[in-house]
Order: sequence, then C-alpha cells, then structure tokens
Amino acid sequence: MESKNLKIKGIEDLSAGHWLLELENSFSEKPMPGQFIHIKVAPFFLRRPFSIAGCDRDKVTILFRVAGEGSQVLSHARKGDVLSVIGPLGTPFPLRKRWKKAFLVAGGTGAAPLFFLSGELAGQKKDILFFYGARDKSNIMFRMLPAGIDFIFSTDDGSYGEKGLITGALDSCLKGGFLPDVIYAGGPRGLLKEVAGFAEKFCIPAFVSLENRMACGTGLCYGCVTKIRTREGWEYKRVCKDGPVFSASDVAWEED
Amino acid sequence: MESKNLKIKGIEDLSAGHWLLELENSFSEKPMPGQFIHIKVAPFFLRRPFSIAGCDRDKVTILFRVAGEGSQVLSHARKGDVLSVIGPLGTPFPLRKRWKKAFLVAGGTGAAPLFFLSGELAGQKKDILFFYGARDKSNIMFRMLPAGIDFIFSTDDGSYGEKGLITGALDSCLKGGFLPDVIYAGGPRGLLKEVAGFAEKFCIPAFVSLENRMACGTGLCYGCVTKIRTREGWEYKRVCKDGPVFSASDVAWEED
Amino acid sequence: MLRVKIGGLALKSPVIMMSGIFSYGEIDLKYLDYSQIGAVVTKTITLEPKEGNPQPRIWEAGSGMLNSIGLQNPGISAFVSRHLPGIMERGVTTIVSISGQDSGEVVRMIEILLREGVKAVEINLSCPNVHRDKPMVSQSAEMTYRLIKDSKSASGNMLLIAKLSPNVTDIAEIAVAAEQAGAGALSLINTVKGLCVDIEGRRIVEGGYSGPPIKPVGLKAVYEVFRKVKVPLIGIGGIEKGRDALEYILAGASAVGVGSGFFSNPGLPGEICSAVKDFILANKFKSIRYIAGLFNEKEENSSGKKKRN
Amino acid sequence: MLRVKIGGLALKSPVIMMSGIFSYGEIDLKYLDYSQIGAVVTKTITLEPKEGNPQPRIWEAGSGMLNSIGLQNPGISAFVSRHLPGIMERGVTTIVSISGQDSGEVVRMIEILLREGVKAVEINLSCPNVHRDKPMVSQSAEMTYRLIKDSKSASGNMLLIAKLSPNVTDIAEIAVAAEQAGAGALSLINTVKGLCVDIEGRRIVEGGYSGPPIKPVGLKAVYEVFRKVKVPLIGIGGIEKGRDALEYILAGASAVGVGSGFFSNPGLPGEICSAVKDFILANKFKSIRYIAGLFNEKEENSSGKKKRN
Ligand SMILES: Cc1cc2nc3c(=O)[nH]c(=O)nc-3n(C[C@H](O)[C@H](O)[C@H](O)COP(=O)(O)OP(=O)(O)OC[C@H]3O[C@@H](n4cnc5c(N)ncnc54)[C@H](O)[C@@H]3O)c2cc1C
Ligand SMILES: Cc1cc2nc3c(=O)[nH]c(=O)nc-3n(C[C@H](O)[C@H](O)[C@H](O)COP(=O)(O)OP(=O)(O)OC[C@H]3O[C@@H](n4cnc5c(N)ncnc54)[C@H](O)[C@@H]3O)c2cc1C
Ligand SMILES: Cc1cc2nc3c(=O)[nH]c(=O)nc-3n(C[C@H](O)[C@H](O)[C@H](O)COP(=O)(O)O)c2cc1C
Ligand SMILES: Cc1cc2nc3c(=O)[nH]c(=O)nc-3n(C[C@H](O)[C@H](O)[C@H](O)COP(=O)(O)O)c2cc1C
Ligand code: FES
Ligand code: FES
Repeated sequence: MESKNLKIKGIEDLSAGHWLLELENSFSEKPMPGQFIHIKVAPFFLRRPFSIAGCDRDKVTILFRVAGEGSQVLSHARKGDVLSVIGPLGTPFPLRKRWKKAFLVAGGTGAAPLFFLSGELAGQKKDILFFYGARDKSNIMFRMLPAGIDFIFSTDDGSYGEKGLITGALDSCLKGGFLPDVIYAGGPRGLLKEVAGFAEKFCIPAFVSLENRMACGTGLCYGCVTKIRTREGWEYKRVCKDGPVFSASDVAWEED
Repeated sequence: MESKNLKIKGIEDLSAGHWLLELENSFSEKPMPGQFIHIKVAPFFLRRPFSIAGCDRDKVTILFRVAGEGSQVLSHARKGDVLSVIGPLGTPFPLRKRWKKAFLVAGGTGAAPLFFLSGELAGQKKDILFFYGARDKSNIMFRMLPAGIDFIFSTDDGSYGEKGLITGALDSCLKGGFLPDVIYAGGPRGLLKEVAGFAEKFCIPAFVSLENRMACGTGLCYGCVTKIRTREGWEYKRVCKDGPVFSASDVAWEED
Repeated sequence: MLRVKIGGLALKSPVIMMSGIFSYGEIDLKYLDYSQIGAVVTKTITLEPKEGNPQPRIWEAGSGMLNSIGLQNPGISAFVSRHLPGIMERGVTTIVSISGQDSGEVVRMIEILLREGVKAVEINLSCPNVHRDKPMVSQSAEMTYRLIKDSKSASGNMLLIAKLSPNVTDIAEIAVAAEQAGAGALSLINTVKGLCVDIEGRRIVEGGYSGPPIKPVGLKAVYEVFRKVKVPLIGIGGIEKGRDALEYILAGASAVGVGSGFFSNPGLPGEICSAVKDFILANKFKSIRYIAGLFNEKEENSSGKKKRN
Repeated sequence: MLRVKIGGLALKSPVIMMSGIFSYGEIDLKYLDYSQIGAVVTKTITLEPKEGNPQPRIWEAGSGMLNSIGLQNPGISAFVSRHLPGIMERGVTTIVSISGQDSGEVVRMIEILLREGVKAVEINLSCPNVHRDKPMVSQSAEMTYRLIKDSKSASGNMLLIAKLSPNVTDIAEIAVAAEQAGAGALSLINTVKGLCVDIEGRRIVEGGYSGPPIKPVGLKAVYEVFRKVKVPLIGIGGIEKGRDALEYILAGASAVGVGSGFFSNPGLPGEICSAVKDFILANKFKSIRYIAGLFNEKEENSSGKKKRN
C-alpha cells in the first residue's frame, strides 16, 4: 500500500447521483480487482473507502454514489484537482485457472469492483455471466458495462430487466442447472448473504466483497471488523486488511 | 443589522495578497463609512470581520489582505458564490457640518474604511487630505484611490512616497501649522495611538477605527472589548457594538 | 407541537438562547424571530460589577472557539435597573443567569430577583474563566448540593436551573446532587476547559471551549444524566444546525441551548424548530414531549423514571 | 536535535506512534519512514484474549471520530509469540501497552514482558470502551496510585508509562499520584468520552472521541500536569499537522503521540519532525530539550521543577 497525491483525470456525472472518477495511476503495485482505495475528502477527518472499478496503466477509476456529506463533496471535485489517496488496499478476488465459468452478482454500487473484475476475467477468456440488480433503470450504470459480456439485469420496480431482486434471477439460473465454477458478489449485505446460501447449497466456491465503516483502512485500528468463522465459533477480522473480499463460507452470516 | 446571503459580484486580485471583493448590496439599511460586515468563511467557525471599503446602491465592497487561513480561503471565492454576511455593523465615523477640513490617516488595510469615508466626504465637498502609509509600494492599493482627493504617501522602505511612517508625514504637516478640523484614522494600534497623541496636542477631534478578535460581531458576547476611559479610570467596551469607531480621546491608550 | 415545560416554565419552543451569547437581550437583531424562541438566559451577572478578563477573550480553536470573557457585567443593581425591564418587556420568557462566590451571594441575588418578579434563574456553577486555579462549584457534588440547597430555601416558587461543567469525573453524580438539593432543571453543558498555543504570539491562550467540537461531550452528558435524574434537561454544546438540537432531544434533553453556534449561523433558532417539527411529523408523534429521550430508553432504571417533557 | 529521553528510553525523535492506531507494528506501510519515529506503542493487550466490541466501532463525529474497539486482542501469550518478535526486529523502540482488571493481572503481564526483554510498558488506565459503567482506573487518584505502585514493585528497570484519561475533575491530581507511585512518564491524553446520535439508524453511538477536536483538551491537560510533575510527558490528542505537535511541546510535552491523525495524514511523522526542527532552528535553540514547556514557565512552582527533556 502506498500513500499518493493523485491528480483527477476526469470526473463524470452518471445517472441517479452516481459519479465516475478517474485518477492518475502512479501506484507502483498493480491494483487488483476487489481492492479499494482510501480517499481524503477535505475537510472530513475520516477517509472514504471506494472499490477500484477499473484500472489501466494510466488511470484508476472509481464509481461512487452520493451517499452522504463526504461523497457529496467529492462529487464537486474537478479535473486537475489532487486527492490524497492510500491504496491499493485489501485482498483481491481470488482467480483460479480451473474456474472457467464465473457468475458475477452485483447489487447497486456493489457492482463497482465487479466491473473491474469482469474486465480482468474477460481478458483471461473466462465465461462470464453478470447479474446486475439495481433500484431502477437510472441506477444501472450503463456507462460502466464492459463490452462482450452477458448481463442479466433486474430492477426493484421493473423499469429495466426483470422485476425483483437480482438474487431471484440468480436462483432461477442455478435451479435451472446452469452452474458456474465460481461466484463473485458485491452489494448490500442481505444480497451477499443470500448468494452465500446459494453457493453453499450448490457447492460452488463464492467470494463476497464486504463493506464496513473504516478509520485507517490499512489494518492498524481494528475498526472495520466483521465476524468470520473459526473452528470454535467466530472472531472479528478486519474488512480492510483480511478482506474486503472473503470466501462466502467464511463469513459468520448467522451472527448478523 | 441584518443577516443576508449575498452574491459575489466580483473578486479581484490586487497586489501583495490584497483582494477586492464586491458583494451585492441587499441591505435595507444604508451602510455608513466606519461600519463593517461579518462574513462566514466555510469551514471556519468564527466569522471574519471586514470594514466596508465602499458601497453604492448595488454593491458593498471590502478590501482584504490574506492574513491567515480564513482570508486565504475567502480569496478563493468566485464571482457568483454566495456568502453569509451579517451587517452593516458598528458605529460609523461621525460627520459634522462644521468639520470642513479633514485629515484621513491610514496604515495598511486600515485604509479600507477610509476609502469609503473619503468618497462620502468628497460628496459633501469637504476638504480632504489623505495620509496613506504602507510597507512598500506594492502594499499601496492604487486601485482603491478615489479621484480628486489629495494624498500623501509613505512607505517603510521608501519605494513610494516618503520613506518612513505615515505619522511622520502627519506630524510635519501639523507642526507646519496646517491643521484640519477633524482627523479620521485606521490602521495598526501603534499608529492610532500616535494619531491620538497628535490630536490631543493640537486639540483636534479625532476618530479611530479599532480592530479586535470577534465572535458575535453584534454586541452579544463581550469578546471584542477594549479599554475605554471613564471618570474613574477605564472600562471594557465592545469594539463591535460601541465601536469600531471611537473618539481617540476616549480610548485608554495608557493601559496598553 | 413544540411547546415544552421546564419546571414550572411553559416555553413556546424548545429553543433557549444561552447565557453569555445573548447579552441581556437588549440587542436588536433584525434577523431574530422571537416567536421561535422559548426563552432567553441573560448573560451571567454577579452581585458586584466585574470588569472581566483581559484580551484575548476570543480564540478560534479548530472548528470551535475558546472564550475567556470572565463574567464581565455591571453587577446586579445595574442589571436590574438597566437591562431587566427591557427584556421583560419583550414578552420572551426570561431566565436570569447568576453566579456568586458563595451561597450568601447567590441567596442575596435570588432575593433581589424575586422582588423584581423574575420567574427563573440559572445558577452558573461552571464558569471556567473566573478563578482558573480554584475548582468550580459544579466540580464537587457536595458544594453543588449545598449551594443549590441554600438557594432553594430563599427562592420561593422561582425555578432554579443548575448549569453544570463537563470537567468532572462523573457528571451524573453532580446532577443528582443538584436535583436532590432542589434544582428544577439542569443545563448541560457549560464550556469545556481548553487551551490553545499561539506560536507566533509565543503564548498560551486559555478559555472555555465551545462550538461543534464539544457536541459529543455535551450529548454524552445529557445521555448519562437523563438516566439518573427526573428533572428536565437543557441540552447545550456545539449546536450549530437544526439537526444537532434534535440529537440532544433524542438523547434526553427537553429543551436545547443555543450557544456560540448562533454566531456562525444566525438562522439557527428557526432551523431547530423546523428540524424538530419535521422529525415529530415524519415519525407520527404528537409533540416534542414524546421524543425527548427517545433513543435513551435501553434500560428503564430503578428509580422508575418515566417520560418527561 | 530531535533526540529525547523518556525515562530511561532514548528516542531518536519525539514522534511516538500511539497505542491502538498502529496495531502491533506488523503492518508494512510503504509510506512510513521509521527513521522519523522515536517509538511505537503497541495496541493494548490484556492477559486473556478479548474479542472486542460489536459494530459500530468507528463513527465520524464532526471533525473528529469516535472509536469503540473494546481492546480486541489475542491475549498476552499470542502477542508475545506472534507479534513481539516482529516489532522488536524492526529496531524501533517498542513500548508495550497493557491493561488489566486489577493489579494482579497487570503485574503478571509485566513479569511476562520483563522476561521477553521489553524495556517499557504503557499502562492503559483510561480505555473508555471496556466497562462503560465502571470508572476507569485513572479516574481515581487512589486506584491509580495503587496500580502503578504494585506494578512498580514488579517491573525492575522497566519504564512504566501511565496513560491517563481526560475525563476527570483534576487530571493533575491523578498525574501526581501516578508519579509518586513510580510512573517514569505520563501519556496525556487518551480519548474523551463521547456520544453521537445516529438519527437515521435510530440509535446512540458511544465511544472514545479523538482527532482535531480534542486538541484543546489535550493541550490543557499537558499544560496543567507539566506544572505539577517532574516526569516527562507524552502529549497526545488531535495531532494532525506538524504544528499541532509543536504546540504540545511548547506547552510542556517532551514527546508527542500520533493517534488518529495518522489515518487522515500519513505524512504526519515527517511533518512533525520538520515543524519541530524548524522552530528550534528559527529560534536558535540547541535541541528539542530546550523548547519542551517553553511557553509554560509563567510561575516556577514550589517543587523547584526545572527544564526536563
Ligand atoms: C471496502 C469498501 C468499498 C466501497 N466501495 C464503494 C464503491 O465502489 N462505490 C460507492 O459508492 N461506495 C463504496 N463504498 C461505500 C462508501 O465508502 C460510502 O458510501 C462512503 O464512505 C460514504 O461517505 P459519505 O461521507 O458520503 O457518507 P456519510 O454518511 O456522511 O459518512 C460518514 C462516515 O460513515 C462512513 N460510511 C457511511 N456509509 C458507509 C458505507 N456504506 N461503507 C463504509 N463506510 C460508510 C463514511 O466513510 C464516513 O466515515 C465502499 C465501502 C467500503 C468499506
Ligand atoms: C472591525 C474590523 C474591521 C476589519 N477590517 C479589515 C479590512 O477592511 N481589511 C482587512 O484586510 N482586514 C480587516 N480586519 C482584520 C481581519 O478581520 C483579519 O485579518 C481576519 O479576521 C483574519 O482572518 P484569517 O482567518 O485570515 O486569520 P487567522 O489568523 O487564521 O484567524 C484566526 C482568528 O483570529 C481572528 N483574527 C486574526 N487576525 C485578526 C485581526 N487583525 N483582527 C480581528 N480578528 C483577527 C480571525 O477573525 C479568526 O477568528 C478587520 C478587523 C476588524 C475587527
Ligand atoms: C462568548 C461566550 C460567553 C459565555 N458566557 C457564559 C456566561 O456568562 N454564563 C454561562 O453560564 N455560560 C456562558 N457561556 C457558555 C454557553 O452558555 C454554553 O454553555 C457553551 O458555550 C456551550 O455551548 P456552545 O458549544 O453551543 O457554545 C459562554 C459561552 C461563550 C461562547
Ligand atoms: C481506533 C483507536 C484505537 C485506540 N486504541 C487504544 C488502545 O488500545 N489503547 C490506548 O491506550 N489508547 C488507544 N487509543 C487512544 C489513542 O492512543 C490516543 O490516545 C487518542 O486517540 C487521542 O489521540 P488522537 O486524537 O491523536 O487520536 C485508540 C484510539 C483510536 C482512534
Ligand atoms: S479500518 Fe482500521 S483496521 Fe480496518
Ligand atoms: S464580538 Fe461579541 S461583543 Fe463584540
């Protein structure tokens, strides 16, 4: 992990209060899908964590939704401004040669790291089906959808794709016998918990990207912990350091 | 006094870290020379007080120097931005029909209220001599000098006008027998104290504009007090409410 | 919907202009709508006039401030003749803040104010700027008890509000002492002792710390004290937005004190009324009475405390 | 120029990474230059493992934050086997922070650490997040004295640093008790008890308040304690810029603790070194020794205190 002052290369207003922010990439480590960056948004004290939604040699991209005061201020940033950023942070989504067919399951802004991942997987010629659920059509970030990947959409109000939760679409697929080698998921905890249930039922390895309030973002403070199963029960592990990507079967969902 | 959100009509970078800020004038009271406004500069908690340096039906002008963090941030304000302003505040410079010949004595940004005053006095066809001292030529705000008024300049380094303190020039004038009916002064306390001394010696009414750290700016908190003579000695009076303009003979300079 | 009762005082809104930030109510602020204000606490007075502390009296401290006014005031006689009539005439509920060196002084002031028809006094037991080396009365449960007890016996039907300092090991202990001695309401909190270093000026600046940074300290005090006493609480400290005041009420305050946040945000009284009203409506309550302490009901404690307003 | 001595410990800089914000020193931070760091205090450990507090553990509070970690740690045995060797190997001066329910626990921990060659421990007498209803040890001069005294008798040449809470009526009294009992240095301050109201979540969030808003409180503590004790002080609380640390030193601290400001500003250790160095040079002092308490010399007090480093 490094601490950098990164110039904003672009900032774009997508729909429904979502923003695409492109930062210069001067990290010496290569950011991996699943990792996040921790951004200082003056004058707020705590940094704001955002998943890396895309990355190439020149730039690191995040996709964020205005969810409160900090993200609101961040949305007013301008091209050329410089942000203090710590990153890349946390554990990436694990990839295996033998996992050829992958399901990506996203709810809302939980899609951000999966956009990055899907690009990576596509590059490795994996077979990808991307389940993408959102509140309504305006909350689907069409601008972010990589080409050449199959999508199944759902919206709560049916304004795009299937009506209902994206886990419904996933369930139908799995029940229909179309089983992937691995599932990657990001989004609200409820969604991730359901995905974990499916994965267990169908014996598919699954990885989820968790979110929690963070202070250091680097494993120093134990502020962002979540319950992770141990032989005897569970213990608190750090989302920022031991995660944010965890094996779905390691998370102690039953303790929620 | 009113509390207003005023739009910035213009902001101009003068020399040596000085800025001219023009705000729309939506005050229902007419601001008077000597009064000041109290500006919220986010994210700072305390407002910043600035003398009114000029005013017409459409706009209120201040002249400020970047003296710290708040004025620094204020200098980044842009045309069209809106500022929360309380004003007009405090006591104006008193004017009398019989005071026909006026000396204005300014040091540094203490000139701001005197620019406003000189315009007012000129409108009333008074006879004005404006003593204006600054550190060096770049600290003289030529942009602000009203037309048709006589100036005597001095700079600490002699880069413009006489070399030395402006009180030196004033002293020569007074000693030379050229006596005004009234003196108005603004600037560092040392300068004002000297002016007060001259005024006493030559029996000329004199009025000084004081500055002190302020919280409310409106007479509520007693934070900005200064020592004012009483029959028995002195008492603390509020610069924001009982001043900022005081009769030079009322200020308990001896208690400094 | 916003009417509250503090002891015997009926206030038309929970917004109280606190002591020291509103002078004696004599300043004409065009932007202040008195219909939004439940009460005004006048700047603390003492028996004899006090010249107050030397400059600097005001110091910006991060996103808050220090003050060191030192209770400058003209003394109770001048207050009664010069200032009291004016504020009483405004028709706004007036609470007179007083401070004394001992019970004797406080009792004499109460007697004078009783005669003038004053209905409520706030006893400032917590000014950090007068004798910096001596403990404040509200730093000792015993001293607090004694002073309030003596005041109570002299105060007839007058409401006694005790204003407490956060600079204590256990503010609930002090609060309980004040309640037992007869305080009809508590004001929490006065400023927090603070210090800044003026590097350029090569000096230390001491004073009472106020503004947004002390809100978590004030909320904690209100939360703890609410669980231990029955008298209504006036929540103070760092209120700068309407929402801050709502937080105090949800933590246990019946009314809220506007302090230095008023300097920064002159629209604060109105914003408080709106924020509280909006919450009450959105959550379908009947009045502010039902939301005071709404988030502070985890354990109904032994004393059988019930919802108060 | 920046070398300081804290008790027997010689530090190459006054910058100390405080307990709880640096884990056990095991995290590899590419941006941290250990040459700028005088010492590291490891995250507080207890005799037995502790799972810590439930979420939320972190809450933004104005321009600061609340934390409620609750001393999550694997217990002293796991610490000694898993973490201690790593940090000792780094070559940075290590201070081990410990906390116990009573003297017995603390003494047992000290004995274990003595055996491991640990040269200094910081006794955390001031965690607000473990038993919120019980007083912290450093809220009582007596308890503080007793615990440090017992620890002292077991600690041989080990340096004992007492970490104190600001949530007391008179922190100088507690500091004096700790000094008299044998503490070789004092860490001032731990977090301030704070509370936030999560209106949307309809709940109260409690925790220790840290960050820029508590700087005036920490400075006041250092200033007061400096006048009453002879042992060196580690000034902590709200240090986010180099200048903040300089303020602590001018008020009386010999060294400074980097806390949550490090999260916001990863360049903080270096900025502190620069700010202190610049001041020393600009004012023609020889070393940091001469500026500790520079602005705190108004009254040489009776105990005949002299400049310390
Ligand atoms: C590992 C990780 C990756 C994330 N990736 C994304 C992403 O790609 N796109 C996106 O839009 N959002 C993402 N989030 C959520 C994002 O961090 C929050 O929306 C953001 O911090 C809200 O800040 P705010 O100031 O707008 O809200 P406020 O509510 O004003 O923030 C107050 C405090 O709470 C914290 N906070 C509030 N909501 C959350 C949350 N959901 N998760 C963590 N902290 C929170 C803030 O960081 C801040 O400390 C991610 C969170 C984590 C932990
Ligand atoms: C009645 C009055 C009229 C003034 N008119 C002018 C003017 O016309 N032009 C101009 O350039 N300046 C004027 N000043 C001074 C101006 O208010 C300060 O320069 C400004 O407040 C500095 O703020 P800062 O945030 O840049 O400095 P900082 O040092 O960061 O401010 C910290 C705090 O100290 C206060 N402060 C610092 N210096 C002064 C000062 N000299 N006087 C009062 N408060 C101070 C600030 O308001 C703030 O509360 C006037 C002051 C007063 C009281
Ligand atoms: C300038 C100033 C003067 C004050 N004077 C008094 C006073 O005379 N008596 C008193 O009881 N409290 C006084 N206070 C304390 C306030 O009433 C209030 O309790 C404190 O400022 C905390 O609230 P705040 O953070 O909203 O300002 C004063 C506060 C300020 C800022
Ligand atoms: C997340 C977090 C965890 C902390 N954990 C500990 C701890 O385990 N032991 C301890 O003595 N202090 C702990 N502290 C207190 C800090 O060491 C420091 O005293 C306090 O945060 C004030 O400094 P700051 O304002 O610079 O953060 C912790 C602080 C934070 C923010
Ligand atoms: S945020 Fe500090 S350990 Fe994760
Ligand atoms: S600044 Fe409050 S009385 Fe002048």
